[in-house]
Amino acid sequence: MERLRRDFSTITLVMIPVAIAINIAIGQLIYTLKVPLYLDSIGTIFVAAVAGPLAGMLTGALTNLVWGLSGINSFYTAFWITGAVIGLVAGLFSRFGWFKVWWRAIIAGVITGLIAALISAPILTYVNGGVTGSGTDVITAVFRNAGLGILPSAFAQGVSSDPLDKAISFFIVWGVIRALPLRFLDRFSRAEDIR
Amino acid sequence: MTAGGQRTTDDRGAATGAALAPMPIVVANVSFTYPSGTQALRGVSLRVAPGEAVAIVGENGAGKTTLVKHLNGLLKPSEGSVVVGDWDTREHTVAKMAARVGYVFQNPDDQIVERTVGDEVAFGPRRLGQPEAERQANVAAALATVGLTDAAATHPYDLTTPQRKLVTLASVLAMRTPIVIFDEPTMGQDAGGVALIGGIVESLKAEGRTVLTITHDIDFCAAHFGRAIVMAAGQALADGPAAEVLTRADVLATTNVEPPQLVRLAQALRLARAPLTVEGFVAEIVGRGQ
Amino acid sequence: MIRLGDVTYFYPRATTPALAGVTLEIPTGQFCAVIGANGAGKSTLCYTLAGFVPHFYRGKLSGGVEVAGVDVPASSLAQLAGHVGLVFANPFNQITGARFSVREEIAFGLENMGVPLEEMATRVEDILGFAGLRDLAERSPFALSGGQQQRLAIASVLVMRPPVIVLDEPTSQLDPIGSREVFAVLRDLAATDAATVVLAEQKLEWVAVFADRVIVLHEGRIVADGLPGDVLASADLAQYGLQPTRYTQAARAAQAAGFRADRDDLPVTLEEAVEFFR
Amino acid sequence: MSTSFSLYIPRESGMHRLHPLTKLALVAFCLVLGLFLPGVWLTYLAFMLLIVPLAAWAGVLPSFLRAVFKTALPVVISVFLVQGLFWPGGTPILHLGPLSLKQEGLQFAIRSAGRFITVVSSFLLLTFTTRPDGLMLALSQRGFPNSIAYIMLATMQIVPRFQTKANTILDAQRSRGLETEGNLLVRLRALLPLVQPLLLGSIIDIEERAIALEVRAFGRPGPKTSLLVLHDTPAQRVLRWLLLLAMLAVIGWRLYLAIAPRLAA
Repeated sequence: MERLRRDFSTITLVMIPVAIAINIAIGQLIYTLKVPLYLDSIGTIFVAAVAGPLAGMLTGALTNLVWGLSGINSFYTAFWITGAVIGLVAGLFSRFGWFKVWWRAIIAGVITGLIAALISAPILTYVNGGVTGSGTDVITAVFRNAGLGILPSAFAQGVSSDPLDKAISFFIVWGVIRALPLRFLDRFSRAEDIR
Repeated sequence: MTAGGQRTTDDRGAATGAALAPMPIVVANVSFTYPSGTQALRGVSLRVAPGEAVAIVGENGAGKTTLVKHLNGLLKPSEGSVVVGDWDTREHTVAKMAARVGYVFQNPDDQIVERTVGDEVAFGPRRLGQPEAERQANVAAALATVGLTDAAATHPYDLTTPQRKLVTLASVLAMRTPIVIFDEPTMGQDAGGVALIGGIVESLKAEGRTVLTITHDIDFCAAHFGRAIVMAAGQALADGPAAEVLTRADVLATTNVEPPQLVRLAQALRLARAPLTVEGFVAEIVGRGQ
Repeated sequence: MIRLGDVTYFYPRATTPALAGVTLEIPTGQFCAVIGANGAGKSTLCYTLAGFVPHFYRGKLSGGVEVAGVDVPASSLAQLAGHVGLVFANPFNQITGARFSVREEIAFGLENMGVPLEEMATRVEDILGFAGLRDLAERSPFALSGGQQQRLAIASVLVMRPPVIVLDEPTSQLDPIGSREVFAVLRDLAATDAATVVLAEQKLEWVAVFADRVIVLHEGRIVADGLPGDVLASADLAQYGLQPTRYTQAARAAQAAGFRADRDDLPVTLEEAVEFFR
Repeated sequence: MSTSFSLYIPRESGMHRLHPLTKLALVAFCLVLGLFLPGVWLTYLAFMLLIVPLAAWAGVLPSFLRAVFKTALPVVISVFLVQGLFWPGGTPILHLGPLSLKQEGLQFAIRSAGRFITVVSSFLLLTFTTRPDGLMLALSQRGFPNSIAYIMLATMQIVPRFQTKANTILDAQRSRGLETEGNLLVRLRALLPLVQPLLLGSIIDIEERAIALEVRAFGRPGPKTSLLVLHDTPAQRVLRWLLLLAMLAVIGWRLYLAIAPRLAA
């Protein structure tokens, strides 16, 4: 429990809104660059890696809730569970040193992406009718046409984008952690796990 | 960091030939409206000759940054045109313009990427494709100019904010561009830092480069810049020799820009002439036989 | 009353001390300015008085730090809140974001201390007037200019009525207009003598206006300590990486040219310069 | 009033004056209706007979409907196209060249669209009518952790700053020769030099914002008071409990419908 209390110092608390704001800012930067990715959980993964699974989970969940409740895209609100799971899984990978080597970070990203697709599929099916309203729905149509059910097609659509998106996100966070000054890492309870 | 900044003479040869070709800037009747609808520039026309040192002053929101962002193509004019040398900024990406126009941003934390000061200073040169040997010479010279040679292996975020500002300044100097733009270079610097940056401006002028700066530090402007442009409401209200423009209380008053300290003193003492330098002021006082 | 006894401090991983053997006493109600080059230790001194050195920045601190009767290194940051107020350079980072209007942002500190509603409302009202923020009271803190945000940060700390207020270069990120707004509040603060104020500042022209005393820091040591008129006009400022105002420079240069060489009180501000040269 | 990252519109309507928890209960009820009402058409009824009138009562109907339309349209179109035209098997109603609109697909699309619109409009109803800080205060007064309330509110207000920061970083790096226009590889290579400063640069912000919070006694234990005062009425308390019961009833009804056939079989 003591480690849990240390995880939630003021600096971790303050870091979460900054991480969420960065999630949203990067999401829009990617949009302006017209790169076919989301990359909207880099802040979540960064918090999970530096401040632990619980802080990561909270960041992921609240990213979707704030982005959704702000009304800019309330589509995201229902997916707060996915955000929480991404933060939790990233935090666990970090705890077992998967951010220390670049290719392990990428593998962790792929696995997290698969889990995210697995969690999102039922929500997408139940709330959105199995579609996202974006380009990836073409993939859903292909699988539907091939006879797959609504849920499997939603999952297939997720698997076609999430693992790659999360692999790149994990790789970027690995790069950023390597670039952090030691004095900043000292400030965090999980520093020894990641460098 | 000693005042005045040391300038190593041996790097003069290292400057790439093309970089130093004379390159005027022609701003022809430029107007600009942001997507949000606010018009930031209203028909601005000016020409900056190669080697000129120009300071742009004015209140926040007067259009200073908007104007300067047109010079390296970050913003394209809604009307009118901006030509740097023989390049119209509309026909080149910002990254291409960066070979001609260096731009030192106000906040260093909005661009630092690398893990050591040396790599950060090499960021621009590497993007411009400078050959290895030349890049290392330029980086070394730039670090020497800002007095951070022994910090080359340090992490930028282990330095103080004012020092990080010198790192981003060095990263633009190392690009050896014929034109260099500074955005509030002296903000947050101490007296030594201001003197160092002043020395850098002087050395750029000595190399025949064009130097432009946005600044609120009117004394810094008076000390190092021959020409001053006063912006207000998207227009160039005044544009002329600093010694003249910075002493026109009427112009400065309308734009909430405080005149330099010595000008304020000269006006309070009702001196005939408002000198910009200490020596000029003393000559004026002693001359009057007070 | 502030009392520092032979304070030395090393940041984590640092080999040279940020503060080296600093001994200092600041009587209650005094407005003490701290000047020095970047890296001389001004910020470290401010953070030491407010307890963020060592509680937040860790590192090795030795020597005694007592502020208004409280042993700072022995107290927690939560205990020091409301006892030592701190304002620093970046206005945006001092707005918590937890409140949606200037009035409520100011009250945030009192809310955390559980101050009853009626008392909180009147104290906030007084501070709004003092800081000149009354007509901005209902506006969002993020819709303000740099100068207004910095005055909000000062008001948010003043309302907690700390016996000591520490300001670490509050105008270094502001334009001249914003700086003037903040200095107006500082001048009023100096006049009230309600709190002991420690101000780290680079703009010497302003320091001369409201400081009772000026301390010069150089490489973590106090190298000068005296009245503003003497310290700010002294010839050895340059060796500490400081530059006197152009009024002082002009007066010294004029004396070198034989103009009123007998006077020893060189001017620091515009008013003093006008009087010197008349 | 607030330039924060939210669509809240201040109004002097009865709905706005409701206690935040009442509004939360109302919105939760609409959400439950959207998620659990059986059949194809009931969610549309819930939207028309409950959500739209509430938005009208709050005086935000025009911009509310625009927001619902903007958010829901892409998904609704896509669900009709994808599920309607690519439904494996089923009874075709309409032939469009190689594809055919299936009756089952159409029915699923209508049901999904109704559910999605109701869910999205429930969230938007909360956003348009409820001041975020009032909602967080109401929750904090009932034991909701203060730290989470801080995170929600602080995030909403600092997002615009980081959006501007991201654009400034884009300008600064392009001005140092970073090419961001060109083929996908060029743009992908531009990612790290654009994302890294955003995270690296936030270090100082995080440290300073933590210091500012400590200075304001945020870490101090003990009871906290509030300048903002919320007005609650016994009638609203009763209404909240009724809404809770209604939600359970709807969920119970749906479970019953789902389980009953199996029990009977």
